[in-house]
Amino acid sequence: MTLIETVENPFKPKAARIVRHYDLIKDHRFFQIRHIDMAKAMSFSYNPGQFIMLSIPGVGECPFSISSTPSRPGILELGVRRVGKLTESLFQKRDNEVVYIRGPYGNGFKLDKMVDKDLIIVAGGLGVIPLRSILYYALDNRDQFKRVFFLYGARTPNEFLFKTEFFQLKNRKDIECLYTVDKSDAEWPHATGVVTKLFKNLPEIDPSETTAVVVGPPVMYKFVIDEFLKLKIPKNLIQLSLERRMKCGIGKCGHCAIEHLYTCMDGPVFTYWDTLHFRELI
Amino acid sequence: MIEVGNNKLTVVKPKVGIYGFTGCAGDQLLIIHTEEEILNLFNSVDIRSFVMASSNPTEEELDVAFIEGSISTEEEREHILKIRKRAKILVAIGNCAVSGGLQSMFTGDNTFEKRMNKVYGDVEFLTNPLEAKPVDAFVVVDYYLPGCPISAPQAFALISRLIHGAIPEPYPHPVCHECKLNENRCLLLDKITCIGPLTAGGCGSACPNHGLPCVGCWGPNEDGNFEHHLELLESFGKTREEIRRLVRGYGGHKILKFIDKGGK
Amino acid sequence: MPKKNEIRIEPLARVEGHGGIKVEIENNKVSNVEVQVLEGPRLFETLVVGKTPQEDLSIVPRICAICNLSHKYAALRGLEKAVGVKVDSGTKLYRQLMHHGEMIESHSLHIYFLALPDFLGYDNAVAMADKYGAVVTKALQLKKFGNKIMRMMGGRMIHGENPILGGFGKLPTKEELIEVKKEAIELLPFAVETIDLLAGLEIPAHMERETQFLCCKPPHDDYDYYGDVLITSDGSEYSADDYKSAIKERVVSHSFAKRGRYNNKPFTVGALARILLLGTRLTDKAGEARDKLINERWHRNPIFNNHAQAIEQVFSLESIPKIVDELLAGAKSKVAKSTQATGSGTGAVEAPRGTLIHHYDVKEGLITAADFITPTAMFLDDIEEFIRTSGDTLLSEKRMDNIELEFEKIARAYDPCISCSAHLVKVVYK
Amino acid sequence: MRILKMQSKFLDVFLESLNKFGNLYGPTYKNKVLSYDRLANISDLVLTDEHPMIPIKKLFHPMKFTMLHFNEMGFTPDYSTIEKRVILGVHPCEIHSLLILDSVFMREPMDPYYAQLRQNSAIIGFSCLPTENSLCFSTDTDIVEEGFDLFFVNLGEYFLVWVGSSLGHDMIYEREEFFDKNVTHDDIQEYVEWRQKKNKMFKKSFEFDSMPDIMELSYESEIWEEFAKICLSCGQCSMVCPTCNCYSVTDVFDVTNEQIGRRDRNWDSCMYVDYSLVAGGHNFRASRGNRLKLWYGHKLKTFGKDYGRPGCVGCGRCVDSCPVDINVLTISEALTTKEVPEK
Ligand SMILES: Cc1cc2nc3c(=O)[nH]c(=O)nc-3n(C[C@H](O)[C@H](O)[C@H](O)COP(=O)(O)OP(=O)(O)OC[C@H]3O[C@@H](n4cnc5c(N)ncnc54)[C@H](O)[C@@H]3O)c2cc1C
Ligand code: SF4
Ligand code: SF4
Ligand code: SF4
Repeated sequence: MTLIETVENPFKPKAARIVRHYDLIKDHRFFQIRHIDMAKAMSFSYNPGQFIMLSIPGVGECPFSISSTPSRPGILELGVRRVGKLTESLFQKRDNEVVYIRGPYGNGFKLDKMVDKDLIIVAGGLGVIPLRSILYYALDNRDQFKRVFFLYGARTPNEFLFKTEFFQLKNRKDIECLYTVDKSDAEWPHATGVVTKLFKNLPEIDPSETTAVVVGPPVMYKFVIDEFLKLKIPKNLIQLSLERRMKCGIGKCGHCAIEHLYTCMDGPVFTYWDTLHFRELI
Repeated sequence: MIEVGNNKLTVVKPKVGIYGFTGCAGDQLLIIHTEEEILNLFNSVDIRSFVMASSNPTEEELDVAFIEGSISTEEEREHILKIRKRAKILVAIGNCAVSGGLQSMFTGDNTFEKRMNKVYGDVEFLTNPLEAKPVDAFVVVDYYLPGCPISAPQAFALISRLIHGAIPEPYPHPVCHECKLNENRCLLLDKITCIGPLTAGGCGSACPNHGLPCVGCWGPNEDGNFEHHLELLESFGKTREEIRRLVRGYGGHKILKFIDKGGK
Repeated sequence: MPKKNEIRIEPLARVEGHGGIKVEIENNKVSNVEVQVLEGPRLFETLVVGKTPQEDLSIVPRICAICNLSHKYAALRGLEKAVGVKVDSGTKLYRQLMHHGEMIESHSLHIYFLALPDFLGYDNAVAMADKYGAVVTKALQLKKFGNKIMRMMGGRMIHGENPILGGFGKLPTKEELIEVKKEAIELLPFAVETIDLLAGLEIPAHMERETQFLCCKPPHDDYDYYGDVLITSDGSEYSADDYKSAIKERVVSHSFAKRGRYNNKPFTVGALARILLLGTRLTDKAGEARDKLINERWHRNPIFNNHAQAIEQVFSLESIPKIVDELLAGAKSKVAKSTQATGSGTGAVEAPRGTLIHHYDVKEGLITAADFITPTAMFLDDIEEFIRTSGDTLLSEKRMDNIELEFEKIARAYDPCISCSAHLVKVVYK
Repeated sequence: MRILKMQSKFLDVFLESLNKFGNLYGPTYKNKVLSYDRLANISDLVLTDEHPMIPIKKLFHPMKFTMLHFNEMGFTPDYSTIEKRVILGVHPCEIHSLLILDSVFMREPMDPYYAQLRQNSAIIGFSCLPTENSLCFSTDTDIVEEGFDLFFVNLGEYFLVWVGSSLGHDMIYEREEFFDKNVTHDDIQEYVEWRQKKNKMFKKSFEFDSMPDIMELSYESEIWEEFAKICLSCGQCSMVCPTCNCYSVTDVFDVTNEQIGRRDRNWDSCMYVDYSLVAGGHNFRASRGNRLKLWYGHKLKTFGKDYGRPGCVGCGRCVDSCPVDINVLTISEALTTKEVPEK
């Protein structure tokens, strides 16, 4: 066959090295990875809220949110929960071993709608992984945002991700961090209760000058969005990120379809207004 | 298990045992028969025990034990418990190991003693016969490779994953999937009692490829619509009893729960 | 002399199924031999009761994977008699073709992969590949060819459902048939070379003793693998329907395999029996192969079963082109319908390991009784006798070093199929 | 667009001559089922009004193929499925289905396998007359204006031949002597009559245009449950529907100790239980009812928003194939009348 490979094959993943990894909590691991091709590493640009497809040859390929911020280029950070085939193999990898990635994919948070406004970030459980990206993005570009609030709830202190990092953030003056766990223990220094309870600690909000993002387990969305609505934040300024099964990441394989939309291309970030039209939303 | 050296990534050969219990030995034979892969297999794993193909087994710690056949005697029960203790991963291969096989089709009918007597009369055996049961009736099974016999592509996809320390991929689709990919006309349209939709896929739709209805040898497709499929076949003029008989053939007692509950 | 009371060989390697051998020795003589079948009982004869003939046909091949098509063939012959199906000449030819495929597959597996490692001193055939690479490669090719025919006619490599009552679900294409013929012709020289390879082997004599033989007599004057008459080495003939007059069965406690006897004595079936009883009918290369290998020790020495199988490989490879030619000349094969719902029938064929009998009673479309006698069930008693003789000889000659291996070789020569034997007839013996 | 005329007697010779533009493919009988396949001889081509059971998508979005190979150095694409082809005997609805698949696979980032297969294949369309379950009149896909290189309309004695691309033009140019540039008024008249006759031959029809709204309004309808009860989840509907494009991806290691293997793509269906299953066991479409809603959403409603029209091209294959009569006809009828049609 004499066919010229003119097109770049978007399914072909590129090699990346695991630079560092450590356990966040049991079965949840943090990975720093970097493209082996340095040019690629430095030119890889993305938006908070986007994801990559990560391959382990022979095992498969899965989507993972980028947890680092584009404002700190070169290294990509992921937070991974061990749940199945690929994640199990990923947990067997050591520093310096190679994985393969392609992306970034998805739309990411709509930054243009967020600048010059107050930003409320609400994370539940694993949802903090993608939100960590927008969190640091906002902190690195602090002048682009007005007030920044970060609300994060986990089930127990032992399931609270990025504990050291986030506890240190509390000392910063340019961000208000509110943490809670559903069930606390003696050492837990912060609030106890579901994440919606933290809303009462927020100062006065001007809804026309505020945007909100929320990521968490499906059950959480309804309650958190109710709180945003109580604050009168416009529905199209509330952003959330959805998860669906994916095999390609680029709108071909069909698995992530929600009615006529593909989570991987039209999402994973949707505004609450978008989702109101879905009949299928859990 | 991965070793990096000379820039070549190779995995350490896993220690493997292949054991035959009560069955037709078809699954082991299928492995032996797969000429393209059998030499690769012998090269890439450390076969400690494969009595059907090789003498002088060493029975010690194993990374993977493949178990063929149902457990049908007291001695086999003891043997499987011992293998489980020394195997990190245990895989049930073939319908007999996965579902009990044809020999378990009467499970639940309490006819075993009678049938045993009918065939052998009153004889004391060296080891006590048991009514055939699948391997997971006695020990924890990590992975299943259904089929009567197993299919080579499925078997080697699973084995090669285990060699590389990866988790095998399940295939939870009915026979109809491959049947359509093989471009067969659906037999149900001609009112032929095919049980492909109730049967786990993986065989490559061996029967419908020959214009013959699926006999169900991969065991139940857990997502099957048992309730309606039975009704559909009844509308072709079969009695419910006939259909149950057909469906039970390879599912052993495992399938009963699907038929009776109308699915998972 | 080392005082050995008991020799145990368990598991018995390189046989199909789970078995073992126990030999007890008292006063330097073998006092008891047990070929143990440790595989559990599967009770096939009870499984098929209440089933339709077509259901039976997908159940019985599962008795044994190696001879799955022989079981199907025997069942077809029995059931078709019972429910009045008359198959046409094309179907008969296709069935013969299918059966040749199984013979080639089974014999080549046994000769090169299970038995030859013994003669050449290896644990398995893959270990043999270093030194005997060419033989192993060709042998794989031969086996693959057998598998290919089995897949083509059966529908898949093992337990194919394509052969059905009255005919086949799907017939091979003309191209496939031509391909098969071509390959048979190409492989024949290797099968002939194997004859020379075997001719050069030293065959031990320590187990030699006279025994009896039995096989099916073809309905024509040529060599073949089926027939409605059983013939024996004492010159008697029995109608297959009357198999019970010839073969008497008993149950022993050390085995879930029943034991067959003829004239109240053990007997041997299989390639060795066939060549001894029908070998003079062989012509061409197969005839030459027979003349080259056969000698008067064959009557007393089961190891020559390997040699007999090698002759049959040649015969099958020579027969396939002839069958293909007949089929291409236009032999018709349409699925024949049954003409009665009630009846009885016995089907006898020669499985690779020997005579295989399926008997059925069918009433109103459902099977009411079934009786299967497999080759392994027939020859297990004879294996025990040969091991006994061998043990006595070796003990008296003080050749105890490799005694287990010698016993194993005897068992392996028969290519016993333990799964086949682990279930049996409905007759009750007390 | 140019329209030419060709006498029927030249057809075989002309089609055979197209093999200089690529390997010839077209409908042919395989194991008694009509199937798109490589044609060894032009005499194997079967030009009929029936559609092959598996639609033309299989030639562009193969059922099963290796996308990438991998070893310790990384992944390399496998383009071995790609070849120059001329596909003969393609019916209008099939051409429409390709235009729909284009909007999935050719949108950025382009699927290089599909795109290259598309770029290397010529489409030689053929007119057909409605068969028992043809619905293309309802879906407005009974004629095509684009998406082919040549299109032959069979008027008995002769064919009218539409030239749809410059490649099509080159093909004609090769055997100019077969083609008559003078299409007369009578010929046009005959064509018009042929279309009128054809339009009257449709035995079945459904309200395609109003389906998006009906679907929207019927989301909560209990009708779906009625269908869910009988659906066998066999997935045949997805395999035979020319606009179903879902696939899954599987990695397979070679049987060695090295890091060598391949990444395969296989057709999948939203009717199967694992389609929307995510790690940890949550299944977004555990119920058959929800799976059916997604399927019929794509055929009768939601393609509308993104791709200009719903996915159904009226080929009637779901009507031919579903063993329990779930298809665009029965679904649309049930949603309109609120009753599941009797068999
Ligand atoms: C946009 C997006 C962002 C994500 N971000 C993260 C993250 O930051 N951290 C994290 O731990 N997990 C994340 N996930 C979930 C993660 O993709 C799954 O946990 C992962 O695919 C499980 O793969 P597995 O092979 O280990 O599990 P298995 O259960 O063995 O999965 C089998 C296959 O199903 C598919 N699959 C299963 N679950 C999911 C899922 N939830 N989403 C998509 N495909 C799935 C994959 O193709 C996978 O290979 C994200 C998912 C999406 C869609
Ligand atoms: S013939 Fe059987 S296996 Fe094939 S599609 Fe129909 S029901 Fe399914
Ligand atoms: S709708 Fe019909 S064809 Fe589709 S999965 Fe259900 S039963 Fe099968
Ligand atoms: S929905 Fe049915 S009629 Fe429409 S294109 Fe698909 S198979 Fe054809």
